[in-house]
Amino acid sequence: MTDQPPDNPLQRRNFLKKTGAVGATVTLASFAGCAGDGGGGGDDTDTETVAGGGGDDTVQMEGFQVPSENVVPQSELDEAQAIPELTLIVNPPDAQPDDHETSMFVSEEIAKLGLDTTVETMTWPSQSSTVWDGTDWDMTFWQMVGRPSRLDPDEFSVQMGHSSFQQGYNYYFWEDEEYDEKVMAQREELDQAAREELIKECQQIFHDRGPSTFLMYPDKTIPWNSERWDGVVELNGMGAVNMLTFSNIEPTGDRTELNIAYDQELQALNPFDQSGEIDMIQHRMIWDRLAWPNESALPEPRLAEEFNWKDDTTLEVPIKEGHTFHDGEPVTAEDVKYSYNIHRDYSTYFSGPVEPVNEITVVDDHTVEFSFDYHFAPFPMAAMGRIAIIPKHKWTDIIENRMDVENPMLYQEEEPLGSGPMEFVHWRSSEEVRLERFDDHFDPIAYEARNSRIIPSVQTMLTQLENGTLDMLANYRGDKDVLRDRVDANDSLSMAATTTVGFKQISYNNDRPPFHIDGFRRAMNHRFDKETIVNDIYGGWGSIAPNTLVSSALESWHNDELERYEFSLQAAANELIEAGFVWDESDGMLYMPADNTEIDGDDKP
Amino acid sequence: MTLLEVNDLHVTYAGDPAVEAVRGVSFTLEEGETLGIVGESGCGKTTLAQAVMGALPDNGEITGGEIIFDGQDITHLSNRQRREIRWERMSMISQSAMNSLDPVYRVKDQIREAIQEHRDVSDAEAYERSRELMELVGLDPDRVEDYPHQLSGGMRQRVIIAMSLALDPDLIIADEPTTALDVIIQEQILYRIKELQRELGNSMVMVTHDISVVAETCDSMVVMYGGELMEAGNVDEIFNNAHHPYTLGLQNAFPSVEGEKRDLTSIPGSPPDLSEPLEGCPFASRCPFAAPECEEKVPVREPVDGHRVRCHEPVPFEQIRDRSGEDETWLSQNKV
Amino acid sequence: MSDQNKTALDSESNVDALDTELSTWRERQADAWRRRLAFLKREPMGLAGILILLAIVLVAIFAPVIAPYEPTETDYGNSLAPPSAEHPLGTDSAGRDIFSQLVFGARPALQIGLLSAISVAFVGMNVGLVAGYYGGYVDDALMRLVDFAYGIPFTPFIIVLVALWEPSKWTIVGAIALLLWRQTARVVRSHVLNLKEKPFVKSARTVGASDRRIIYRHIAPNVLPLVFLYGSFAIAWAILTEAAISYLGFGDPTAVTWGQMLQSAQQSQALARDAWWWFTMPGIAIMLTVISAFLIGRGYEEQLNPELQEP
Amino acid sequence: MGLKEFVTRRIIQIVVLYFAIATMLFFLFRAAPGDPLAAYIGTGFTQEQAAQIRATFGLDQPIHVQYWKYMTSLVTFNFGLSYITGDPVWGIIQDRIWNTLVLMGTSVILAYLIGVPFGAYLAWNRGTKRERFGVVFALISRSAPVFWTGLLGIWIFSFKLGWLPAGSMSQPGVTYSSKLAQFTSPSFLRHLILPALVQAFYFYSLPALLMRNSMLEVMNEDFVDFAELKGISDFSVMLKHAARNALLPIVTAFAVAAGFAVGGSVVLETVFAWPGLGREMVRAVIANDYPVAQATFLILAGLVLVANFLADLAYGYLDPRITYD
Amino acid sequence: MAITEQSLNWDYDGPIMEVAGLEKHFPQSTGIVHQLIGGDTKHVKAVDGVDMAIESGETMGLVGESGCGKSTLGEVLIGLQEPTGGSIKFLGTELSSMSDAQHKEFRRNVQMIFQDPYESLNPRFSVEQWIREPLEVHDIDNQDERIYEALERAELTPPENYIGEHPHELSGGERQRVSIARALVLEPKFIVADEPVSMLDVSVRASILNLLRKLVDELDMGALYISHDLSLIRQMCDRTSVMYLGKVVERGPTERLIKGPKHPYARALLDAVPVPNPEHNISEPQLEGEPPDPVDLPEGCNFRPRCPFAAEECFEEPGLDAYETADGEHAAACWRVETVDEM
Repeated sequence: MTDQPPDNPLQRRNFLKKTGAVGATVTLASFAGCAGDGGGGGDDTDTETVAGGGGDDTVQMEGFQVPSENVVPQSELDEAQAIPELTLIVNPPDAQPDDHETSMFVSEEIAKLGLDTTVETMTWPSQSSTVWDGTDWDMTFWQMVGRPSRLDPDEFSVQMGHSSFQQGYNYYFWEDEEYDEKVMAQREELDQAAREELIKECQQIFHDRGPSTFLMYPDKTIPWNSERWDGVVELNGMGAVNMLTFSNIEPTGDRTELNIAYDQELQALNPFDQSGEIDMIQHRMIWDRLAWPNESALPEPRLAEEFNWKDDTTLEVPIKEGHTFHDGEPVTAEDVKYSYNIHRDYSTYFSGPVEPVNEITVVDDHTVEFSFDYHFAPFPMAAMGRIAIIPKHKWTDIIENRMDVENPMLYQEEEPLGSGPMEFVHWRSSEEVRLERFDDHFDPIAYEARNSRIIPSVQTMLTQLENGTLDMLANYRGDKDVLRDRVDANDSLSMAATTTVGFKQISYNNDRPPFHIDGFRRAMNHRFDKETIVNDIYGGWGSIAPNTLVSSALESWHNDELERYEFSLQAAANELIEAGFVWDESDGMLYMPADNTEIDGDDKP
Repeated sequence: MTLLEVNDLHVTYAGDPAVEAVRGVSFTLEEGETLGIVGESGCGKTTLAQAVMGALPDNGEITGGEIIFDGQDITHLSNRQRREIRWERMSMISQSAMNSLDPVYRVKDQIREAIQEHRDVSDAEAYERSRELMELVGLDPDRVEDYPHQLSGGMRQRVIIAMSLALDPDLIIADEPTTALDVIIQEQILYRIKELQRELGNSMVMVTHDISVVAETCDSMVVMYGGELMEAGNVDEIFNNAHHPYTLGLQNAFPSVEGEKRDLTSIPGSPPDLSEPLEGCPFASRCPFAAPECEEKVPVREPVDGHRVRCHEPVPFEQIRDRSGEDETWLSQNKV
Repeated sequence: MSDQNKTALDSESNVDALDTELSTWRERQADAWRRRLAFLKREPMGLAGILILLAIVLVAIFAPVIAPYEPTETDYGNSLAPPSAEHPLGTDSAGRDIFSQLVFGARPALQIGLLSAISVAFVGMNVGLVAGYYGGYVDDALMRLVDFAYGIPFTPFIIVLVALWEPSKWTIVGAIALLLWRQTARVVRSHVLNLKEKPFVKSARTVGASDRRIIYRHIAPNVLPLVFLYGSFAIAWAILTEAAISYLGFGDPTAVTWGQMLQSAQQSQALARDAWWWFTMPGIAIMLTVISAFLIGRGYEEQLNPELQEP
Repeated sequence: MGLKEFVTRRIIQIVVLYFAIATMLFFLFRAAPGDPLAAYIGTGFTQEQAAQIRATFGLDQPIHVQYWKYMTSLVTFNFGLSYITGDPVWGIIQDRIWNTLVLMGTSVILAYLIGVPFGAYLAWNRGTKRERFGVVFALISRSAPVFWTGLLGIWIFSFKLGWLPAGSMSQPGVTYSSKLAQFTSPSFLRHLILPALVQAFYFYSLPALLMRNSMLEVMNEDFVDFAELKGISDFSVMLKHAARNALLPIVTAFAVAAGFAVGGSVVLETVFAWPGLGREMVRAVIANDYPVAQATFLILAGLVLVANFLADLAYGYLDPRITYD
Repeated sequence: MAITEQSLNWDYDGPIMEVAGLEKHFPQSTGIVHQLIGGDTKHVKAVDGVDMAIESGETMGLVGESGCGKSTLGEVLIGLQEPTGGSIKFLGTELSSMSDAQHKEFRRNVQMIFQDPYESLNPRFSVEQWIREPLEVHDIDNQDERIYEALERAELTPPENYIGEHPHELSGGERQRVSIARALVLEPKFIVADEPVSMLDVSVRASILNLLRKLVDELDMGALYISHDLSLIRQMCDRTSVMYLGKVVERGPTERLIKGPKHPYARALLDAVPVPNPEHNISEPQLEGEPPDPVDLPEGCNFRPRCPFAAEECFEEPGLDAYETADGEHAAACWRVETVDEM
């Protein structure tokens, strides 16, 4: 059953104004004879049972029914019960038109419950400062992108779910003791199946309590010139732009330089800083890691020969012998130790993953040993797959003599030096970064150079791909339908569309009434018409997400038994009724339960 | 020998409405002679001068009559033919001499430009000539290095005079050359012009509103009003034996520091609208002696040889001369 | 009027006299207007400008009547439809009617344009008047302020203001008002310097008129045409600026403005989709409005023909 | 007053102005709502780590200390570090300033080369149909937003015809020994054509319309009539007297044009993905990268002031009436 | 007009306008750097120590070349410019020490008529508005009557025909009459006329001069008439002062001065005036060149460098008392009057 008008829900809909309650006020339908009219229920709706109420004693609201005891006159309502206007924060439509569209749509659907809602657009920086650093917000649109490290569900599950990460990735102030226990338990679980089970249980808890509503796992669409290049690897959860692609790819003809487009400026070529999505591949081409993910997104030795867990808390890692940095100096265990220690000495993005490390010992020239405080299963992926191996001989000098900043993360080498399959040639800011093949690499690549072009305009990017200037678009952010049409029309082009581990969600400020009430959040979850959102607004470029942090791209980790919240006004109303919410008799506005207007820490059902 | 002969010249400015500024003026200028053209603003005297010089504004056109210069009809010359005569044979000191120098070039360059445009002389020669000319007009030759803004108004006027003499033209047209200057500078300039003319023997047309200037500098004169010639002749003759009420009115309106102080007369009313055709005497509407016949075409009479008057003489001219000296004569006319 | 044309009014027929006086007064008023508008006859470009602007104003006023759809009304089933009977100028990627958006876009465009023009004219005129009239330290101080405003790069300044504060058309108007008065002030000042030496101003001082009276009764009306001229240029600048700011992504994302339309066309790759109607139309609307302001300004300038520079 | 004193005075004035603008900018940014470092710190740092980063950027110091550091940076060019990349801001600017100057310089020069003769041509044909069309044409190019004509240009010349590159500054993968080598390479020039033309298409109308007005005014001056009187040919009169004098206000306008060109770089460079100051500033503002945004703004403002100064000097050179007081 | 307690001394029987040692020096603008390094500011001495007294009913002529300071003196007298030295007494009261009320009364009683009839009327005011303005400013009643009266006095009759006109609808002579009407509507006691007819056609000059002359007599005003042309001065003025480089160099009854100028400068000035008499051919000018820059004035007599009669004694600056007739009416600031007379 549906509670919408028969036509497409997105049709004949007005944008909500930026401020002021527009279109959100729900009027009561023929309210005069509340008791008498209520019996019949909605005329064209399949009558759904109203929780806690019989058919006789219900009031027909616009689109749903409510037991009459949940409809109270104004006089009985306490001011504290009033629900203020709820604001949904989203980036401006020019940045993410579909996200904005979705927010408008959802906001309107939520309003139908008797709420004042509004959508506020904020640029990403102000959104991040409002949401990340503040508590003064209601709902926010949010997205996370897929990165190699996120191929292990640990990062999202812990950082976005564990209560200790509030103010961090858990910016929506969610806490659940059971979840906390389980999510930490999976970290120490060695048995893969058991770990999968724990992760799935975590997902179930998250799903049921609904601190956030997941919309979709978006597809990553990567087009490339398949006439010229062979060997693009589509990596589940990551898409075609990944390390495997760039180490496998081979030119089919004379042109042996790969021109690849990015839409924004590289942030840095600094081995300790890879905050930008764009930097990632450059990075891995210049600096080797001990490990990297294989096609199943599991960590696989790279510079390391193998991972040798000597016991729960000791990992011995031998590295490849005879490998050198681009300047010809050998890569030694000392370099590895030095590289990891920097992240222990300074705060960097990877200080977290190396925190459990107790000590790093150089066993011999080509072996290091990590000892941990506790067993830390994600280490190979979260740390070894990410931390760049740097030449100690160069960086000791930099840190001791040349660095004029306090954190090496902020120091930009003139000529970045690593041991990866490619050497740095030039970086003309906002123009291009050029890397050339490092012939002495242990896993040599089949092409001579790679030019990363910075091209902010998607149209330009696309044209240059079509006319052969470019070989691949690393982060095409434009319209995917357009891309598909263009690729279809051009024989030399191919494209991959891969569901990623990233996601789009709308999060609630769990610390703020009325979102502190589970029933309210669950009711929110019933207001998402994900089919329409994913298929119509996002054009089907993504997978509908059940309420979980673990993408369906990660087949073994994803809990596919989660039941989706039904998109139904009545179902939402039922959650509210059950949680004790009431409606104002006169204007149909929703009020909080009289006894639950304050946050008291524990309000589990 | 006659240098310049203007016959029944008509000049019209196109526009809405069109204005016929000069309406059939004739005069001749003998070589070496100075002719004064006097009249009040809007009488067509400047247009007349510009027509002779071939320097009418773009919308001005000679619509009748002829101008014969040194035996050659120059009424309708092409631009190119004009340029050959201009400056070479006929030069002009314009009303706005103060602003006639290009502010961005030095004086020497502007004089040189005038010379080299017409004569094939070297820069050095032209420079020498410019210094000579400066001396001729009583300026320090070194000031050729100056920019116009570094010179005073009187000096600029002298530079213009120097330029007008650069090619030793036969005719110099001076259009109100001293209007914007005070009496002392005016005297200096006029004196210099006269002296040079006397030395070099050029002819000159002096256009001015000031009959005292004409009296002091000219041999013959033409009095204009409403685009038409009112009276013309030898300066002495006109001053002593004027026939036309307008000429007399003008003379009586002019103050003098000479002789006994006398009351001045004024001529009430305003000049005719030159955009409208006019049959009779243009001065009739302001003339205290006007009679009905003045509305009709007025022929030019020649009471004395060489003295031309365009007036019906509705009352005997002796009477006109006597009565025009009294202010009441003029004032009474207005109180019809 | 010449003296002989003036005859005494017949004192016996006072009523007639009054009538005549009234009718001559009316004629005179009509004459005055005819004179003021006469430049249009001589300046067909100015007339064209006025007609275009008038059309745009009418469109803005009657937008709800003219527009066949709500400008924000989406119809995903009918996105990127080329011009047709149903959608005269096609639709955008969300199926919104381009024509309706254009029609409603005229409102903010005119609001921004006119408000900017008024504020630029108001500030510029007063600064110019005060600086020019009082001279001395007042002048020095105000002119340094003008230099200051001239030293600030226009578009970047507006971007900074709009980005740091709320992206709305009011911020844009405010930002324009903060900077663009500089030119009006400079031009007005130089004219005031000239005017205040005119005998009629001295005459006003001689009769004991106050500074205020002299500035606003004697000088201001004589610089008003200039202010009007620069005001019309400010309309043009404001609309162009709003468009540029929106294009760069600093506009009010919820507003239906021409700049915002171009921005979303750009974001949605209208060109790559060959949706030329989406991309060209708002640009043409901007051009028409801007050019109407320029045409009026120029037509007027041709009449005034002072030594002017425009930005 | 001599030239020397005039120059000294103008330089003092410009420096004072520059510091005033810098001060305004400082307080503008400080008064802005929001935490500038949010974007940088956001991702999962502890409070201590965040504090450390704040200290790195000097944001832990009292406002007057920050102000002092900021003002000294105007002299030392030590504008601090980018909030986003952590790179020294001056390095970022150094890279881009030449790119901006070359693009803007080319387009402004082009605009003047086209606009001045065009304006003179219009003045000469005063009152004709040609003149009217010319003026309308100039007004049209003045009315079209630059980014719009730019995108249309890209659409036509790059997407449809494929003649010119659609953006950026050079072809992929070439290493240049110096900026000069890059700027003189054929590939660079090919990339320069479209943006420079688009900008010039907008800018030429300013000198053109001004020149027309100015010529018409000068043509009414007595000295032009007088030059004609002297028997000088029409063409010489136009060129030597009318055009030469008409150029004077155009020179002043050059400063205004340069100012607008510098400001307009934010739009043009964004359209054409030109790695210049303007685009960098837009990026920095969007990303709340305050140090970069402030520094680029200041450099742009500095360029505007320098352009004004040069125009003053040029005016004095061209007009002998200016005595530098 | 009502007389208040604070009002000016209307019973004063001395000259209506009296100045002594009047100075108006304009600082020449110098660069900021110049000032910083302590250079001294130079002054243009437009008016440099002028003594003059004008009686009610009398017209004083002020004659001199352009740039001699005569216009500045006129503007200083009616308070358009502040003097930098000396005293101005109106009805015996020092201008600088007047109370506000007195100052307002002073404003009402001194008026000026300007040279350029095309710029001395506000183009946007009708004749009526223009003449009404002074009445509004001084809050005077019976405005309509007074406007009519003023127009009639200025011989703009009948006034009805003129009150609605705007300046561009009037001829030059009519405009000048409007200016006169505006000046007269306040019934002033002192009036400055700065070359009021020099831009008018010859045929209307006389009527304006005659009108002014008549009004000065009728209204018993004091007047200062400024011109560079002695022939006009002669028609208008009872007494005349000749001004050169900021100083009065000769003063006397107009006819006497014209018949027998004493100062060489006055002689030159008179000689330069063209005469409408064909017998009188232009003669060699007595003065060459132009007055020097009034910043660096010559030592001694200002006129010395241009003076054809300059001698040793002229290095000492002569005062107006250097030559004075017995009756004291005619005086000249020249040491050599007698010598030159004899030559």
